[in-house]
Amino acid sequence: MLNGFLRNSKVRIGLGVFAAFLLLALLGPWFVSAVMHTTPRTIDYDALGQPPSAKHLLGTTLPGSDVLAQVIVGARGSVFVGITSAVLATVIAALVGVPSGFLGGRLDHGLTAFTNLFLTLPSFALTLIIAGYVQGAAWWVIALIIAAFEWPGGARTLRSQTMSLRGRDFTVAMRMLGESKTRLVFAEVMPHMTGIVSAMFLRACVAGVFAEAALSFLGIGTTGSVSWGTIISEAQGQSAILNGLWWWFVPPGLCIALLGTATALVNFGIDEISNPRLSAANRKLMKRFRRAARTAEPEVAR
Amino acid sequence: MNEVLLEVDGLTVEYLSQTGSVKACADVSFTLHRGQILGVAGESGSGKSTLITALTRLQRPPAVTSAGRLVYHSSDGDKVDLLTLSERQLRAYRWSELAIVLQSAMDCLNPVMRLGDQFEDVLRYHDPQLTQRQAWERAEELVAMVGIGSDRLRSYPHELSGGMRQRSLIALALACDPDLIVMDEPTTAVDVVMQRQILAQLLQLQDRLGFAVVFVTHDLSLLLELADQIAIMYGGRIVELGSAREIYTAPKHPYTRGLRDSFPPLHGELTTMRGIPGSPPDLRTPPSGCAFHPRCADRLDACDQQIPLLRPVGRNDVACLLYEETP
Amino acid sequence: AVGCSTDKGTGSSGGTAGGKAAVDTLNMTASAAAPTFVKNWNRFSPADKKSPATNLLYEPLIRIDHLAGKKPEPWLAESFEWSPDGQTLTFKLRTDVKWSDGTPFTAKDVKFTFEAPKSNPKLTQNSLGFKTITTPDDHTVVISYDDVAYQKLASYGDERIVPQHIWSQQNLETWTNPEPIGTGPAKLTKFSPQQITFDWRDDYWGGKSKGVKHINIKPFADPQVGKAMMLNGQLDWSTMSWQDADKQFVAKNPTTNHYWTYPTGGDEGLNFNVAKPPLDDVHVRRALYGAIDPEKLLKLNVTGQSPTNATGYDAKVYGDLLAPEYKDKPHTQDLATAKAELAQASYKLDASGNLSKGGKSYPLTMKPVVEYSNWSAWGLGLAEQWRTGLGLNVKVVPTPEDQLWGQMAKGDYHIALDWQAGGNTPWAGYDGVLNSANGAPLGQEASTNYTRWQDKTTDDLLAKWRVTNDEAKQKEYAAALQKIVVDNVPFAPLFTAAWFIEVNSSRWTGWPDPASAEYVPHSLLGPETILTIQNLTPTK
Amino acid sequence: MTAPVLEATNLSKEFPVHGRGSRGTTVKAVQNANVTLHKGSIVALVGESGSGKTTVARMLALAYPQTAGTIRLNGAEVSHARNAERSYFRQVQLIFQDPFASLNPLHKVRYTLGRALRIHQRTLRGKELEEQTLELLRKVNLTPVEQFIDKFPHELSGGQRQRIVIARALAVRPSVLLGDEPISMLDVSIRLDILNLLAKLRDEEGLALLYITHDIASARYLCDTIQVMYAGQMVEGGPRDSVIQSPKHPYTKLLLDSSPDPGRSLRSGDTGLFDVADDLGEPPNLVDPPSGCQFHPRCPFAMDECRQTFPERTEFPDGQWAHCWLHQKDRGHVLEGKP
Amino acid sequence: MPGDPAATMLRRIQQLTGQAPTPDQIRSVRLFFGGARENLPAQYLHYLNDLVHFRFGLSLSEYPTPVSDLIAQALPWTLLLVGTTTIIAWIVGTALGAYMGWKPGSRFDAIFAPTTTFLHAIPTFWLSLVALWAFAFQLGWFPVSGAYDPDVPYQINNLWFLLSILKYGALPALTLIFIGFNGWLFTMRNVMVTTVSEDYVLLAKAKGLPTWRVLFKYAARNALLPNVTGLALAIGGILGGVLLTEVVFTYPGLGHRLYRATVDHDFPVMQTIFLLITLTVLIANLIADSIYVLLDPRTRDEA
Ligand SMILES: Nc1ncnc2c1ncn2[C@@H]1O[C@H](COP(=O)(O)OP(=O)(O)OP(=O)(O)O)[C@@H](O)[C@H]1O
Ligand SMILES: Nc1ncnc2c1ncn2[C@@H]1O[C@H](COP(=O)(O)OP(=O)(O)OP(=O)(O)O)[C@@H](O)[C@H]1O
Ligand SMILES: [Mg+2]
Ligand SMILES: [Mg+2]
Repeated sequence: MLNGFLRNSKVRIGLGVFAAFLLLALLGPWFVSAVMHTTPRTIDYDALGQPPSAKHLLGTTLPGSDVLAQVIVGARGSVFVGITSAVLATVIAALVGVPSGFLGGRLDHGLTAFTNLFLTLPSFALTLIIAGYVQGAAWWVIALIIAAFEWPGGARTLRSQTMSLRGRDFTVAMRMLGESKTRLVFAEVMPHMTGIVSAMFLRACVAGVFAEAALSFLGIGTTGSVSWGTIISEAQGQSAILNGLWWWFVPPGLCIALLGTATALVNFGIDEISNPRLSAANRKLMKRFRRAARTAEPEVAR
Repeated sequence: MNEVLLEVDGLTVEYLSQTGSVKACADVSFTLHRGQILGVAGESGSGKSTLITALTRLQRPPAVTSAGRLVYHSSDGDKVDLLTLSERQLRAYRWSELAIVLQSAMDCLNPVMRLGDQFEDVLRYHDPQLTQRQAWERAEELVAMVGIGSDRLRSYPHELSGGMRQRSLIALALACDPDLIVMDEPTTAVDVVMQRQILAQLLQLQDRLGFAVVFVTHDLSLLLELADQIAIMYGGRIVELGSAREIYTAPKHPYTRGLRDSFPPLHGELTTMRGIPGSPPDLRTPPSGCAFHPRCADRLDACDQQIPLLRPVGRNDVACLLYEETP
Repeated sequence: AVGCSTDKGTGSSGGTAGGKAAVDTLNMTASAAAPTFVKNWNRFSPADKKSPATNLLYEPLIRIDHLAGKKPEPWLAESFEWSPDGQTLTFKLRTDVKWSDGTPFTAKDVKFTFEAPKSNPKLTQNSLGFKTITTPDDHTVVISYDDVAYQKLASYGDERIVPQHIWSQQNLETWTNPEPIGTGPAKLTKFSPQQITFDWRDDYWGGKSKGVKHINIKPFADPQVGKAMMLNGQLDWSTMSWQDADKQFVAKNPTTNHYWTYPTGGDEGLNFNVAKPPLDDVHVRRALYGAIDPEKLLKLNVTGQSPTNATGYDAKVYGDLLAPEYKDKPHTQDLATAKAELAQASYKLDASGNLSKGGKSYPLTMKPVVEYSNWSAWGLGLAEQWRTGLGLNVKVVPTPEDQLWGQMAKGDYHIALDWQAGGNTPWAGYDGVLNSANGAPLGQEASTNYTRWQDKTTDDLLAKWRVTNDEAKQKEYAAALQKIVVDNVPFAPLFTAAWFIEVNSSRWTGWPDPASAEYVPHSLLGPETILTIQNLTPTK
Repeated sequence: MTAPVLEATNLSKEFPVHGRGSRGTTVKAVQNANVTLHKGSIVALVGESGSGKTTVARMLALAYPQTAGTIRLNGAEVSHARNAERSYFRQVQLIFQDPFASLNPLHKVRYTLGRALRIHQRTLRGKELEEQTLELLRKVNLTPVEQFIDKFPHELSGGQRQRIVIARALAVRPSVLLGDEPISMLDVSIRLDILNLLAKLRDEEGLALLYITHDIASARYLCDTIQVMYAGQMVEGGPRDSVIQSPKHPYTKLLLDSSPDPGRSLRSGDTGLFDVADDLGEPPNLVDPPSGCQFHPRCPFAMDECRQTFPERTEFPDGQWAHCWLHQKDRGHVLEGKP
Repeated sequence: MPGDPAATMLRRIQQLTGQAPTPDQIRSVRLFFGGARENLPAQYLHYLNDLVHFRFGLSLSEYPTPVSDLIAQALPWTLLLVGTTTIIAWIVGTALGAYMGWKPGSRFDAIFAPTTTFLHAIPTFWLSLVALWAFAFQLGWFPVSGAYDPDVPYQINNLWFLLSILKYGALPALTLIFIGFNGWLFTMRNVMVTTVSEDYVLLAKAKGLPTWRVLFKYAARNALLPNVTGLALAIGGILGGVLLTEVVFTYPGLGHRLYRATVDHDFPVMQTIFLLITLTVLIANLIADSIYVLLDPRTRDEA
């Protein structure tokens, strides 16, 4: 299964890019200080708001900071918020969805109602409001807030998955052998959800990065630290757009888009594995198909 | 009766994949006469559905018909190789000459269209002169033929029972008075009692309207009662072709024999039966030579090298090396 | 695509003879950043400052001359006079003033306006602090105080008078005053959320305008948008701090594009929380201040401001009041002295760049307002100067403005960027930041003295200054206070606080420029705003 | 005759119907069904789709509680308490229809069988566990055993998987196996192998077996006793040969007549399967079933009584029995003539 | 305490005038906002009661403007902008998706699929910024802010006014459509791919029906279901949906209003908008359910 998973080129590319960003988040600050010998806040008075050059590969901000250094260090801010919120959201989703789906009954009713309540709440608006309320909070608070509105969709998916897995013959069969509930959940049901959970996790991760960027852009996210969102926000605040300092706000946005694309790819790959009809749409295969159909023609026409 | 309707010659269908291709139908040849019922029997994965979709040119990627001819003899004496026609040209043959009934009726009816509309749709397309009213009346006539009340035309597919759906599909196939109806396991989804009713009606209609049928099923015992001719498929090839009686009483191919003996009798003496050991081949990694040789009790040395060809043996056509050498 | 603002049948152009519309409309901004306007001209609501162009509708009794030491000048009041004991103030009102609905303006209106907040604590309170108001006749207002109240006079420049005959009918708590009637030259003619049009009143007491017939007030939520509107001529007049305006704006068309800064009197600088170690040590404060190079900081954010002297008072605005030793001496970096000061301090630098004493480390933070991008940039620049100059580590924590406000009030900060020495009189400028009465112990909310400077001498000097009308004495007290500030550095003035003004004079001329101005052409300064508009003439 | 191992009397099951405007209505899936399983014998349960066969099996497997009736294991009434269930499962095991779905694709054969063994023999470890696992595989004829123990389900063919499923059920050494259409998903040519395996288990292990199918021919091949269900009711039962040779219920007869029988046209006198095409309509809707005998709307011999009350059980020699008014009214002979 | 409307207000005053507020001013503003916030639970109950009776109270940051006025001013713009863009994006996305799903693996599909994946991953606010920079600031093709030309009469029956709405809305709308259609495209494509391999589509082809008829009446008609309910839900999300875009383009809609209320800690406005959004989402859910029932006969009479 894992093999098939990795054989899918979309998954491979997606995971590759994702891993690259993860690496950037981990090693970025070290790289900036050890290799680039600078910090994202170092001021180069000789290059204030300069376009990309050999000295500053992505140019500088108006107050003379190196954009590349900011983008690299910003990866940590963004990705960490993304991952933390995703971990939290996934854990909450699992804690709510799995018992709800597996145990059913009144517990299920309660948890489902709770989930639905969160699902109908307009999440970004509420995130904004709450984040606005605790303005200038630490990054993990932001992650927590984002997670608080990220989990319900996952909980619902996990619940329905668990419900279907609970009723699947192999689970029923193990139950009828006398297997305990815990073991049923962890050995029979959960392993089947790794795909879904990891897809969910990735999605939540990107949603977290998006939300963090959006909040930072509105000046409501974490303050003081550097993240892709704050870079864009600072650029916007210092009229980078009016003054055409595109190198300031374009790179962080591209990074977000790239990360988003990567996870989308992984998710598409997972979709394709679970629904092979989607992967019939393989371009190489289509080419071969057309060629085969063409070569068949003369024979057929005989 | 002996007029030829369809000649299938060397039909080969492959499923392409990134890792290679699967020959799900290899070198299939037979001749179908007007008004004849040809049964095709075979186990799961033997290529029956593939054959059906290839016959009707309905196969979807990654399936490709890579070789063969499909010569259709129109009632006016024209012969045409269906495989050389463009989609547009083919449309002239579809439904008015060549109709199809598929296995799962629920999936074959558009769930969001009323039954009557689905009749009207095809009727009015093939006969643009038809008014809506006339089309509706014709639809009522058609469903009445299979024992469904005309009020049912207003229903959506999900409001019909399985048997009704299956019968309305047969009625739908008759809409444009085709000369050939191909059927892919049309009754596997219904009960034996319903199956009996449906097939009885089919036989009556066939008697009356004279269309030919290619009937595909994995239930050989059913075919033995239904078909005039039976083709046995194994691993994508026809391994034996003959009349129903001959196949039942004197099967030549070891597989046919094994298959016949896989159905315990309903009457008569009960003996311990063995079925066929092993399991059907995976066509992605087909055995060399005769696809049946790994399971064959009468295997010869050459069986794993040589693909036997279909040739007349007695009254049947058989593809088996056992009969190659015999004079 | 813009510019062509007067066609399309708007009617505002009047005659369009000769194809080109005659210029009679001034486009300006006049409120806080907002994408749209609402009709809200209730000046007793706390949101008053957001009301678009109230200062063109309602006028105060006196005008403060912001260019000359904040001297009060007559406006709606013809004259004003203190009783010899400094406890009674008498205004003689102009007799030719009419509300825009034709009703004459009288002392009743003044009395109503000043007394209204007293009846309802929810209305915005004024800072007049009087005991009683009497109106001996329709054009005299007598205001009496319990105490000597010279310093209160300037506050009358902020209190705009409203018509008693209309406002007394309304519930001032919930009324939005959608159809404002004022004494000012402006009369509301058109309202849409994205533009408000006022017409210059024909019967305005101050007389006709030289050319402006209509005033369009335009909103913008984002400074970038405002700048773009200035650049393409959609706006004639605006008030934004424009980073690098010389390059980004003026240079684009030097003949028409102007960017001016006018000093407000005070400064932008650092509040040191003197109640919190290690800033309780004056040497630390001096070292920190001495290590700062304001010129260099300004490079990070070219706003047109300039470094100011160590007193916080602007030399131009408070010319005479400023002691000669500080005049024309903008603060400059003096690393040697700064280092020497640090060496004298009771706190020592440890290896990690923090100050420590008795084995305890006192890491410093500095908080700029996160919303003001220039302050954030300066914050980072400051940290760098301290690091490179003194080897001192100061962590920069940009903080949302409302939080920083609360933190400063409670004393939960070390160093913060803020305004100091501002206010409508020089006395008020110092009183606010230095008077211990305006402060509070750590953890309690101080009203304006966030540095928590507590000094008997300072308090005494402020008290004496407050009750004297004698200019020589005032100068003396001011000088003494300046010395206290410079020596003790409770706050560190960096730049002159300024009004930022940009003008696109392609359609209108007659703008006062800093060299020759008699009033500040800022759109929120009431009488000065009116004067500015009144004297504009269309460009030929 | 020995005492029955598993005995269910008057089992009924009603499922609540969900959906709009259907509050309180139920599907009467099974009504008053009796099943008796003896050691070393196989009972076949035949009937068309939806007749309630699976429901009976699942009630017997305690997958859900019966609405009415009792289940006795070795004479003791069975409760649904958690511990009681556990010991019940040690005796009674269910084999599912779909061998593809009833094995967890993520677990190797070793795990699946190992778990099954260890659930009831908690101390089983290492070599012994391995030995017992291999023994199980041997029992279901999956040889060479070493080759199969480390395979994933997807590496096995359908027949092999079904053997693993059976092996897993055998792991707890049950006395009763409930097979719910255990061969219907398998390829035609390998079905007999599984049937033969079940027969072997009956003979060698002395298992009691319930074999559920809709294919009456395979039922005849395997079982000792046949019971026929229609729309939730048991309509006929008895020794295999009597039921097939002389069905006593019109539905049984219809089922037999409808089943394909290649020999039929060869036997003189027998009518071909498709000679008659009378429309018999559809099985009833179980939410709102017909009154009386559920078969009456489709029965050519329906009488007034049939429409009112469900007939009592009529016993015949050899232990054959049926619920049909024809016998109650002594009109059983009409079944002999052509319907 | 974080999130203090009084502090925000005071800071605004200071920023605006460049002068520190006087102690008296501070006291009055504090008193005002403090007064409005004493005894929170009771206040809140009172407030909820008002909400139930559609009395939304007065805005704090625009005091004493009624919240309902502010919302009435903002709501039409959001409805207009997001409503039209959602529908256009839906139509474009669904149509393209249907076409791609009809022939998966075609050249069109192969080029579009990765492109849309990327587009879909772009944060809208960032693309809005880039669009603003390129098309409004650099090229000057579009206005940089606002919803209409303030120099034309503010009358709905004025052609110039309507045209200016088009001109001012174009850039935000195009951005929203450009990002928005991708989501629809993907669901439509994937559902379509699945639907196309359904037997009833195969049968429709076998019936000899022309391609377009099979595509529309059989394949697309069925594949549309998720997208239609999705549309209903999206329309429910309209009010809260494009806050960031509105902020970037300073488009005076509800999202912008909510943003400003958040920044100003204008609780009555925040709560009312939030209530409004929640209500529309709930209503949209109901509508989506009924649409589904309408479109899919299978769900009509489950009973
Ligand atoms: N889309 C596909 N891609 C690749 N291989 C396929 C595809 N569809 C069918 N095959 C292969 O083609 C072979 C024949 O399949 P086909 O569906 O024709 O069998 P069948 O005889 O109809 O079986 P069944 O009785 O299960 O319907 C199978 O071995 C299968 O693996
Ligand atoms: N969980 C359930 N909820 C509601 N109705 C059910 C449930 N399970 C079964 N039924 C209904 O009970 C009736 C009997 O179903 P059951 O599955 O027992 O039939 P069966 O004889 O096994 O049919 P098949 O041959 O198709 O497997 C059917 O009408 C079915 O719809
Ligand atoms: Mg098939
Ligand atoms: Mg069943």
